[in-house]
Order: sequence, then structure tokens, then C-alpha cells
Amino acid sequence: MQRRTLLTAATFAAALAGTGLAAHAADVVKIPCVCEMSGAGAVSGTNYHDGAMLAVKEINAAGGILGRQIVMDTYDTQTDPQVSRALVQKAIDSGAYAIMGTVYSGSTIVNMMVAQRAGVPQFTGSEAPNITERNNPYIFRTSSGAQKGVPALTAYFKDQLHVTKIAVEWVNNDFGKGGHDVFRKEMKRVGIDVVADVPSEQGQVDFSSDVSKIKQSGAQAVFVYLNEEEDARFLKEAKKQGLKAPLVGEVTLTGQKVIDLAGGAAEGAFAHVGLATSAPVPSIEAFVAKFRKAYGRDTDHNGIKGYIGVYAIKYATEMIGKFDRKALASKMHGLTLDVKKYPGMLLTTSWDKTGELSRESFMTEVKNGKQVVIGTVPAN
Amino acid sequence: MSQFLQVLLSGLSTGSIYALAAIGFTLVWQAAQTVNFAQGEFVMLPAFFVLIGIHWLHMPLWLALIFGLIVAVIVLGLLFKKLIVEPMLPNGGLPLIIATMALSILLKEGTKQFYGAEAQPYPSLFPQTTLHMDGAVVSVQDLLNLVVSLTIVVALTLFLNRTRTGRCMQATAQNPAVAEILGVNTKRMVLYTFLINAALAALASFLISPVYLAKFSNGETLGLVAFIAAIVGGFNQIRGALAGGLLIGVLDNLTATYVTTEYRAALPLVLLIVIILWRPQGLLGTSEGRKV
Amino acid sequence: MSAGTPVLSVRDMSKSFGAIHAVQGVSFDVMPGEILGLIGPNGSGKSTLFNCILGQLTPNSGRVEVNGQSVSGRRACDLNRLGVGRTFQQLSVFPQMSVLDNIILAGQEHRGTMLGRLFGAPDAGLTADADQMIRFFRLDHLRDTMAGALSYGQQKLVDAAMAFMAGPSLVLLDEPAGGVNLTMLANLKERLVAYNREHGTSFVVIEHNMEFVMSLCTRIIVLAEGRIIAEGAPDEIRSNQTVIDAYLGG
Amino acid sequence: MLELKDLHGGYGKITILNGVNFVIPKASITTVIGPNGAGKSTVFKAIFGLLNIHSGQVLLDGQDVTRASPAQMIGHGVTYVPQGRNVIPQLSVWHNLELGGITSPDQARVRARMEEVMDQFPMLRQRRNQKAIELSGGQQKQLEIARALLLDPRLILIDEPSIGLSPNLVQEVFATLIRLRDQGVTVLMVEQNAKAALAMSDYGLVLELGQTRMHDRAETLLADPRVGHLFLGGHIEEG
Amino acid sequence: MRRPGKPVLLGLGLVALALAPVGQTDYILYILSSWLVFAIAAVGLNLTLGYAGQISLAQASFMGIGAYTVALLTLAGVPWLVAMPAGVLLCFLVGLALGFPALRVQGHFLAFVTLAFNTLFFLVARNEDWLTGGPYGLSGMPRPDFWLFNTDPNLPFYYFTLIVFVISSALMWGIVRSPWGRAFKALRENPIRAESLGLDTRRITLLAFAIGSAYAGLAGAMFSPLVQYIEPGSFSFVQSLRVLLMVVVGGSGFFFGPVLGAAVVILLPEFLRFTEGYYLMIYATMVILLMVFCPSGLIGLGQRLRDRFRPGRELRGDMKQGAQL
Repeated sequence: MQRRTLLTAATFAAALAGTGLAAHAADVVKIPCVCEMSGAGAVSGTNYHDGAMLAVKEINAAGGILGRQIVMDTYDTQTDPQVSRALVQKAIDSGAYAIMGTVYSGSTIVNMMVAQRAGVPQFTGSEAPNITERNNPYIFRTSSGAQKGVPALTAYFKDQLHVTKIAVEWVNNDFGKGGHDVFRKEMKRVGIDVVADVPSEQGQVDFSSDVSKIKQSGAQAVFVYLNEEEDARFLKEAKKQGLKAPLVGEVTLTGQKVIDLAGGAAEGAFAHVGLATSAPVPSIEAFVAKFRKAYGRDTDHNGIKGYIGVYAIKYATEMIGKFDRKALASKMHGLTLDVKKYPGMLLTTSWDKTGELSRESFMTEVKNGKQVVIGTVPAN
Repeated sequence: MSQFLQVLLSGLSTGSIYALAAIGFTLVWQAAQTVNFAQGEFVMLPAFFVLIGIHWLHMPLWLALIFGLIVAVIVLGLLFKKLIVEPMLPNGGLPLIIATMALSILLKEGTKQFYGAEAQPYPSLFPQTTLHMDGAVVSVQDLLNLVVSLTIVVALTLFLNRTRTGRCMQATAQNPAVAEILGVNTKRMVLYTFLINAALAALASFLISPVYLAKFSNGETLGLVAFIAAIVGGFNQIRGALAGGLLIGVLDNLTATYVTTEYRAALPLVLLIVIILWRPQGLLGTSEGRKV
Repeated sequence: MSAGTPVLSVRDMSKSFGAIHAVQGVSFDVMPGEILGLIGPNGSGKSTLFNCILGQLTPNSGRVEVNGQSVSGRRACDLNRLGVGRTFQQLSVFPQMSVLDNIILAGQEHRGTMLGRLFGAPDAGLTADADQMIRFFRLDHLRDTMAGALSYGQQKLVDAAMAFMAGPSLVLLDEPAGGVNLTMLANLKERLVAYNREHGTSFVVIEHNMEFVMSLCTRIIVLAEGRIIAEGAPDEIRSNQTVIDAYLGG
Repeated sequence: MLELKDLHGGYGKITILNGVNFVIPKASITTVIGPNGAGKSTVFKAIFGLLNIHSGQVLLDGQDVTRASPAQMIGHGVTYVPQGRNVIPQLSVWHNLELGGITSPDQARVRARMEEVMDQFPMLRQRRNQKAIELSGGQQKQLEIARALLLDPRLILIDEPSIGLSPNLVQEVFATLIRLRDQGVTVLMVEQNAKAALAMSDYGLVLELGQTRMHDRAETLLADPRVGHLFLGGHIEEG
Repeated sequence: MRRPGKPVLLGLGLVALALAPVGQTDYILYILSSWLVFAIAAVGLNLTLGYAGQISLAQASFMGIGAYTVALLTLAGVPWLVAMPAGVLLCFLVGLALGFPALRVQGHFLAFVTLAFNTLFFLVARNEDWLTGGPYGLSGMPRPDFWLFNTDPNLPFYYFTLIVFVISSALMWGIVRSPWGRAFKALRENPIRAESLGLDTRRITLLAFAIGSAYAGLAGAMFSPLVQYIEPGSFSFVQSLRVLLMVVVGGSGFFFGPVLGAAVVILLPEFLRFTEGYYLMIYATMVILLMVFCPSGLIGLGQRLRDRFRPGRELRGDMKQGAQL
């Protein structure tokens, strides 16, 4: 029976051998990407990773950061928070200068503590409000959190749609709950009555009771805060049941993926998008084209997040003139990168003391099967 | 009232597709005493066979559907039986269960690897029109899903009861020893069962994917719901699995509408526990001669 | 236990399954040290009677007393603690435990309290007793073998040894000779008789093998269609025309 | 008609048959008797291809059918009615009956035979649409026997037909078997109810410990005190 | 079982475990610690399933109960040494309750009841956010500090995990060697015979669940300070399957089976990472092949190989009797 113990020891030996990759080469800088390449978050994670990789290639072709080539290793979290924690640790052990990822908030919440402890700046794609509420000096967003995005919609509901009764349909996980909680707070603040509050399961397929409840509630508008596939299913069901109230989302609802999946049902949906791949901004149009050329497919906003994250690291590092993690983190706080001087940012972007990000954002609508920007919301 | 009708009809439509998966599960259980933990993936996968037919082999939809059905029957029926179930049956139930769990990972990851992690739009089989009935809106797709599923169930029941092969299959499932002494080729009958299971899963896949969209992770919830439906209805009865599927579909919607949305997933589970403890043979099942 | 109290007393036992009356008003006593044979054609109700006595079936009516104490409705494990051992018709060892472990298990539940057993010796202090029992059944060379790897007849011996391990006052043997070859059978019978003589344990034996029953038992009860049709010493039964008719049909 | 030559066999590693030898003539009834565990039922399973045969031969009209599968045995005109309940519980009586001829390519003939068989067992006709599980034990046994007759077998192996049957039904079953014999069918039967069975049989066969101990005309065996002795203890001395 | 050098091998194994973290990165320390934590849960399930033959698909929910209890208590300032027994005791009691269905149903049905229990636990953990933090989960649980031994850095935490693992394994060793262990096996192999030998099978069935669950609770109590963040998804049904996989792949019913199985389930995917997207597929295929060719798991495979060279020992055989579904 004790053979097993020996075997275990052998396992260790192999484990030791496997970690010989901490080799330091002076002419490279390690910026690993820890993200969701498989599991529920694979779509977002893959785009984030590919966007970041695109920036890495460009920067390396142009001579790297301070003359050093970037090495970006990929660590797949399987959309599992525990795995992501282990992998952030692994990335740090390998000598990371900064870390890209993760995208899913549930993972980021766990692994940001590891990066904080090691003092490694981390550029996350997550949008849950609580990430920047923890006084973690090493976490930075690559798109604004839901607590910034949702209030941008408040004015739209109040001043443009003039609604007094509203419904919210949200996915009952950490992502959806974050948006939902901010939304409830905002509606309370401006005095709009939330008449239907409908949580749904991740991966839910039958939205008939959800739509039917919203229909019965007499809501004049619906705030939809779901993942892409559920967005599409919800839109289809809403169209089927003839739900007339305008459907307004944050980020995902008017994305190209949702439009493809929902077919005609996405027509007329609105969304506030922090970063829209369809924004009528030349820099973003150019990025979208580059991405398509490099990968043969379209990206969603996560591709932009990854892209600008790597560029932000480059610009801030060049400002401090050396590879110093601590200095990088403190430089990022309160930093504004103007797109005219720093074209890799695509849009002028600033970070505050908590790592929260602020920049111009967009109101979009689905028209003729395309996401169209119908207005911009200034940076706050 | 119109709301009730609305959710009822939607529930029936979704439930009818659960029923198809549950029936396949039931058949395999009867024929081989096998619980297939990859049943959800069996429903997920055939939609991708169809997409391969359409996108890679440039087939028209109808041909792609036939192609998908055939590939599903070969891969999920024949190969599953020959390569996994058959060599493992003598090893008892637990290793087989673990193997089907591993198979579900393999199918999921394989699909993701070869077709991508994103959900894929899937062509509708039926027109996207709606009917208005007493204030409720019913899509033609929902109605036809229900009709097609029920037709399949009726056809299957007729096949099992009205044809010689069907009755041989029943004999094999109910009493393999007797079937054997009557000269029935019991091995072949068990194989037929696996083929039918694969075909049912494929049909469920074709019906469900226009709504569910084709995604590698679709099987996760579906498999579980199919089990629950099969158990609630009665492990050893086709009509039990049908009733179980419809019941779960409807109850899920009614709970979400009138009781609780947060705990909508809990109701089928509570039902499952109550049924197992109170009536292990299921609502419509008859107690099996075999020991469980 | 006075010599006058029967070890087992069955009164007016009846059991029916639907319209079939498997056992109808059977009464009998087993006295200390007695070996009682219970025979009868297939379907005569022997097994049903056995199961009713052992609490595996709930009889429609009737009473069972062990050493003067009513045990109706008791669970099998309680019955065992009251001193009733049994063997099974089908093979009934623990196949993936060694012979020694099989035998120790049979005794350990009679030692101390449940918690005491958790903290006490791993063998519950039974190794010596178990070894003695193993020697008694001449299984010494198989002591550490997995019981499932034994031959059919050897497993029957282990089954019997387990029934005796707790020092019962009564053992019910359900077809002990079934499927056992002649040499092994002679061994088994001789061991049973020896055990009976040494410990005064009473046996009730269900058995089809007439030679075995006739030579082992001191008294025989013949059941047919759920009733006792004859009772007496083996020689009386052997020549009883009613019994011959019941067995050969007619 | 049927000949077993020194047949050895069993389940897995347990050997039950230790050399069974007999020849039974055509159009006769032979009853196999012997104590429990003597291997009576096992002999049937060995003939019908349901057992590991270690050595020896089964000959049917001189043709070697050792280790033929059940389906092949049916093709050779042999049917088997095992001990216990052997109907398909959820199928109707009619469909259960039909299963007896399920392997036949000539289904029209099967239909015709079903009518004939139901003439012999009128109860089956009355209950043709009932589920088999709803029949009483005796009725189920009749159904099984009827099912075994469907393909005009040459040889019927029937194991303990009288278990669970009332005495008058037993007489009926025996009468059916006699009628079959008169029609030229060979019957091989295992029966606990030895006296009655031997009384209606042509031959008797005594098995003990997996070996043939006696094989003689039925009335000879009936008159033999050793038979009674065998059942009530003691051995049959060799010879 | 009498083999020379058994204590020597055991000692070597312990030394290997003690030396394993020397010179290792934090990542490896974390992976090793999480292996030991899951091994505790798997050792518990091995008692329920491997020894007593009762299938349970709810092991992750008991890890969850233990983890949430410890998280809530330690966040409220209760020391870990007090919080841990509370979590373990709660799991023991809930496990006792979950054992009751096992008195009525077995096999697949029991599997489904426990599966349903696990999913219900998940729903409660997610929906009752006043207690559990809902989908956000709970974070920032402190790692225990024992005066001179502060486990906050990863290295001491590994040793802390190792100590807990060794103590709990030793306790389990004591249980399976005691008459209880024999009773559990008897329950697996032949409950009716066991009952007829005076064994109270009801009580022993409930205990099999309760003890197995208490071990999961202990694993949860370790998981909480290890990850310092818990959320409902960490204790979903899929995680129970992982623990089951550990037990069966390692060798259900063998004492060290689940420890090895946990190593395979947690460490093997890490080794296979170089195959990138294919690693889960390779992993799944390996599990299927193992189940087809050696259903008694890796330890069974090892024994089978050894028996080739050293004939005359009895094989444990397959799990036909007890742990059958």
C-alpha cells in the first residue's frame, strides 16, 4: 500500500522538474495573460487574450518596451476561480512584470488578492463594481465598471424615455448581480419604480415566464443584464410574446454576437457600451479591421480591453523609464492617456485612485442587423 | 389567464424536448442497465454535426439534418455501445458511470476545440411566425416542437408495440433470459436500443438548437433535466418519461412565474427527492422485478 | 435457561401472499441441544416459515419466542444479539474480506458498545476465538484468503462458522448441503454434530438432501402445503407413507 | 433422437455436470428426476446452449449440436420451457405467444399455428389482449407451454411444469404432453412431482451429482424401491 | 498484508511530503496544498463509497457547508481552531440526515438524491446572500495564526495543511482498521448477512455518511483559508463529480486510493497543460481507458501488475458487490 506514498513522492519530483521555467532572460519582459480560454467564459476570455496578443505583436515589432521584447504566456483558467487563483500565482512565479486578466469577475475577485500580495499590477477585463471597492493598489480595469456604466443609462431612462415604471432582467451570478444591485440603487435614487425584478439562471434557455412576468408588470422599459447567449434567447422570446417596451442593456445586448444569435429579434435593442467595436471612431474602426485580419473573425469589446491593457502597460512603463512593478502601479493611479499622444489607447482613458477607469462611452442601437452608435456619453 | 396559458404552452414545448432525451435515457437503462451521464452531451452534439454539414460540406439544410442524424447514430449509438458500454458492462455500474462522466468532458471539450467556444446560430426548422390564442402568443416553432416530439413518441411506441423487432426489444428489456431462449438475438436488440437513443438525442438536438443555440456547454443542464424527467416519470416507461419531461417543463415555468424565480431550479429537485423516497418506481412506472 | 424452556417456540404461524396460503397455523418447539430438521416438497412453505421466524417477513399471525422471550417484530440484528444465528441458502460470505475478518465480524457486534468498538482493539479481542473457530471448521490454511476466492463448499463452511461465532443458543441452517460435494458434506455434517455436542447449541435445519437430514437431525418436521403433516424421529419419517406420498406425488 | 455423450459442464468455475449420458427415443416422454442440486435443470441448459460445456457431445438425430446457440436450437426444432415464470410481463398474451415464433421467416404459418395453439388452450384466446403479468401463475405456465409449441418442435424441454399449478391443471398439462407425444413430439421433462410424472412417462432418468444414475422404463423405476430410497436419503449403489 | 518495509515506505512518503515544498514557487505550494485539501475530502468519500458502498454525489456540498461555516465564523473573529470543529460537527449532523434516504434506496436512486441535495445547497448558497454573500461569495478569510506558527505565507500554510492531512488520515486509518471499518465493508459486501450477524446496518449506514461528510467539512474548513475566497460555484455538483473521480480513479476501497486519485485529478491536468487546448480531452480519454481496462482504479492496476510478478496473492477483484450503482 505504501507504494502509493512513493508514487506520490515521484509525483512531486515531476512537479519540481516542471517548474524550471523561472529562467530570467534580461532582454524580455513577461506579461502573462491569465484568462478564460475554456469553460463558460471562453468567448470573452479568448477575445481578451487575442486582443492583448495583437498589441504584444505590434509592440514587439516596433521594438518592445524600453527595448525589451514582451513574452506573453497564456494560462487557461477554465473559468474556474480556484484555478485562476493558482494560475495567477504560477504567472507571478514565472516572473511576471504585470498580469493581463481575468475577465470573469468571480475569478478576478479571487486572484487579485494573489497579485496584490506579490505586488504585481494586474489589468482585468472584469466589470463588477466590487473589484475596485477593495482598496487594492495593484488592480486596474480595462473598461469601466458597472457602477459607472449603469448610471450612464439612468439619464437615458429618465430624460429620453421618460419612464416611471421599469423592469430588470438579470443573470443570477456575480456579473449579473453586480449590475442589478447598481441598477436598483440608481432607480431608487431617481425615483423610477422597478415593477419587475426577474433573476434568471446562467445558461437558462426558456425565458417565457420571464418575459411573461415583465409583460404583466406593465413596465415601460426593460433593463437587460445577461450574458450573450441569454441575451439572444431573451430577445427571441420578447419578440415572440410581442413585448413592446424598449429593451435596454449594458455592454452585451447590442453586441454583434447577440445580433447574430438572435436573428431579427435584436432589432431595435439599445445598449450603453463602454467600448463599442462599432463606434464611429477611426481608431476603433482600424483596430477592428486589424483584428479581423489577424484572426479571421470579429471581436467583441473584450478584444479592445486586452489590446489597450497591454498598451497602457507599455506607455506607463516608458513614462517611469524602468521595469518597476510598484512604480508602475503608482504611476497608473490618476493617469490619463490621451489618444492623440498614445494612439494604442484607441480612446483617451484615465484611471482613478482605485484603478477604476473612465473614458468616453457610447449609446448604441441595433439597426438593420448592425450595432450603430447613436450617441456618446462623455467620460466621468 | 392568458399568462397562464402562455407559460403552460411554452413549458409543454420545452418539456417535450426534455422528454425525447429522457426517453432515450430510459430505453438505455432498460436495455443495458446503464446510466449515461453524457446524455446531455448526446443532445448537444448532433446540432454540430448538422452545422458541419452546412458550413464545411455545404449541404442544404435537409441533407445536413440527415447527415447529422446518421453521424449521431453511428458515433453516439454504435461506437458508444461497442467501445465504451460493452467492454465495461462486466465491471459493474460505478466504473461505467465514471467513464460516461469522462465521456461528457471529452465530447464537450472536443466540440469546443473543433468548433469554438462561442454559441453558434442554428437554422430554424420551422417558420418564425406566431399565433395568438386567447391573449397568449404561441410561436409556430413551439407548437411544432411539441407536435414533432409527440409524433416521435407515438411512432416509437408504435414501433415497439406493433412490430416484431419492437416486441423483441421489449422482450429483451423486460426479461433478457427468456428472450434468449425464444431465439431473440438479444445483443442486436440492445444495440438497436442504443441506436434509437442516439437518434432520439439527435432529434431533440435538432428541435432544441434553434432556441438553445448550438453551444458546447448546452448538455450540462439538459442531461440533468433528462434524468430528473426520467426518474419522476418512471424509469421503465416511455410514457412515464414523456410525462416526466412535460411535467418538468411546465412546472419549471409555472414556478418561475408564480412562485419564485431564484429557486426555480429547486422545484424539480425537490420533486425528484420526494418521488424517489416516496415512489421510487416513478409516477407512472411499474416496479421492476429487478433489484435496484 | 432451564431445561424445560424451549430455545425456540413458534405458535400458530400463518403467512399468505395474496390468495396463496404459504404457511398455515404452524406451531413447534425446539428444545435445548436438539437438532430439528424441517423438510417438505418445493413450495411447502419451509422458506417462508424460516423468514417469518427470522423477522424477514411479517407473518399474518403467530408468535415467536426465543428462550421464552417474544421476538415478534424484531429486526434481524436484534434477534442475532438474543442468540439466534443463521446461515443462508445462497452464498453469504463477505467476498472481499479475509476468512479471518469474516469470522471476527460475526463476533464483534457482541463485544462491548459501539463506541467502545471504535476505540478498542482492531480485532475486538476476537482473533484467538476466531482462530479457534477457523481451526474447528478446518479452514486454517485459508485464514488470510479472501472469502470470495474460496470454493463453494469452503464458503459454506465459513458461513456456518460465522453463524456460530457469537456463541448462539440456536442456529437456523438454510439448506447447508445445497451444492456441496460429498466429501465436503461429510465434513460439514461431522462438524455440525461435533459443535452441537460440545456446546449444546440447538439447530433448525432446512434441507432437501434427505440423507444429510436423516443422519444429522434428532427430530424431523415435514411440511406440505404450509402445514405440518408429520413429525418424529428420522426413522419414523423415513417409513411414513404420508411423507412418501407428499414427496413422490400422488 | 436426442443423445448426450459424457457431458461435462457448469457455470464459470463451478462444475455441475460430471458426465451425463443418455439416449432418448423419438416420440416418447422422459422424466428426469433426482435430488436438488443433481443438475437436472442444468442438463436442459446445456442442451439448449445456455451453459459452458467443458467436454462431451449433444447429438440430435445423429447431428452434433453441442454448443449451438438457443436461436440455432430453435432452428433445429427444439424448444425450452424453463422453470419459474417466463413470460414477458408487460406484453399481451397474444404478443407473448407470438414471441414463440418470432424467429420464423414464415409469419403466416406462425399466425395459423397461433390459432391452432389457442384452440388447445382456450383460456389464452379469452385473454389474448390482457398483459401477461395479469395472468395467474398456472395460466402463465400454460402460456409458456403454448408458446413452446408454436413452431411445431420436434423436441420440447420442459422444466418443472407442475410447480405452482393446482392438481387439476397439472393433469391438464400432462395430458397435453401425452397428446404431443402421440403426435410424434419428443418430450424431456424435469419434475419434482416424481411419482405422477413417471406414471405418465415412457422413460425415467435419475440424475445424482451431475451423473446419470439410472435410466429405464418409467414403470420399472416406479416399482424400484431404490427410487424412493434415493428421495428419502441414501445412495443408489452402482450397478 | 504482511510486507517488509511497510513502515519504512510510509516514513519515506512522509519525508517526501515534508520536503516537497523545499525551493518551490508559491504556485506549486498552492497546488500541493489544494491537493492535500481535496485528498481529505476524497478520503472521506472513500469511507462512504469505497468501504461502505454508499454512493454520494454530495461531497462538494459538505465541503461547502464546512467552508461557509468556517468562513463566517473566522470573519466574525472566531479562531480557526474553534470554527473548524463547528463546521465539521455541522457536516456530521447534516451527513447523518442525508444518510436516511440510503436506508430506503440504493444505487442510482441514492446517487440522484445526493445529487439533488448538492444542487439545492448550491441554490441556497447563491440565493441567501444575507448569509452567504450570494454569488459574490465571501472573501478575505484570515489564515490561522498559532502564536509561533503563523500560516499566512504559503509555505507554513502548506505544512499546516500537511499536518491536518496526516492527522485526519491517521484517524481514518484508525477507523477503517477498527471493528467499524470491518462493519463498513460488511455493509458494502453483503448488508443482509451483516444484519443477521448482529450488525445494526441502519446505524452503520448513517455513520458512513456522517463520517464521510465530516471529512468533507474538514476539507472545506481548510479550503476556506487556503483560497481565502469562497463562492457557490466552488461547491457545485461538478465539484462533487471531481471528488468522486478522485476516489474511483485512485482506487475506491483502497486506503491510499483517494490520495493518489486527488493527485491525478488535481496535478495531472497541470502536467498536461503543454498540450494546450487538448489537455482536458486527453485527460478524459485517459480516464475512460482506465475505467475500461482497470475499473478498480490506479491502485488496482498497481496490484494487478504486482500480482503478475508475485503470484499467489488474492486479487481484491472488481467491485461487483458493494459499490455498485
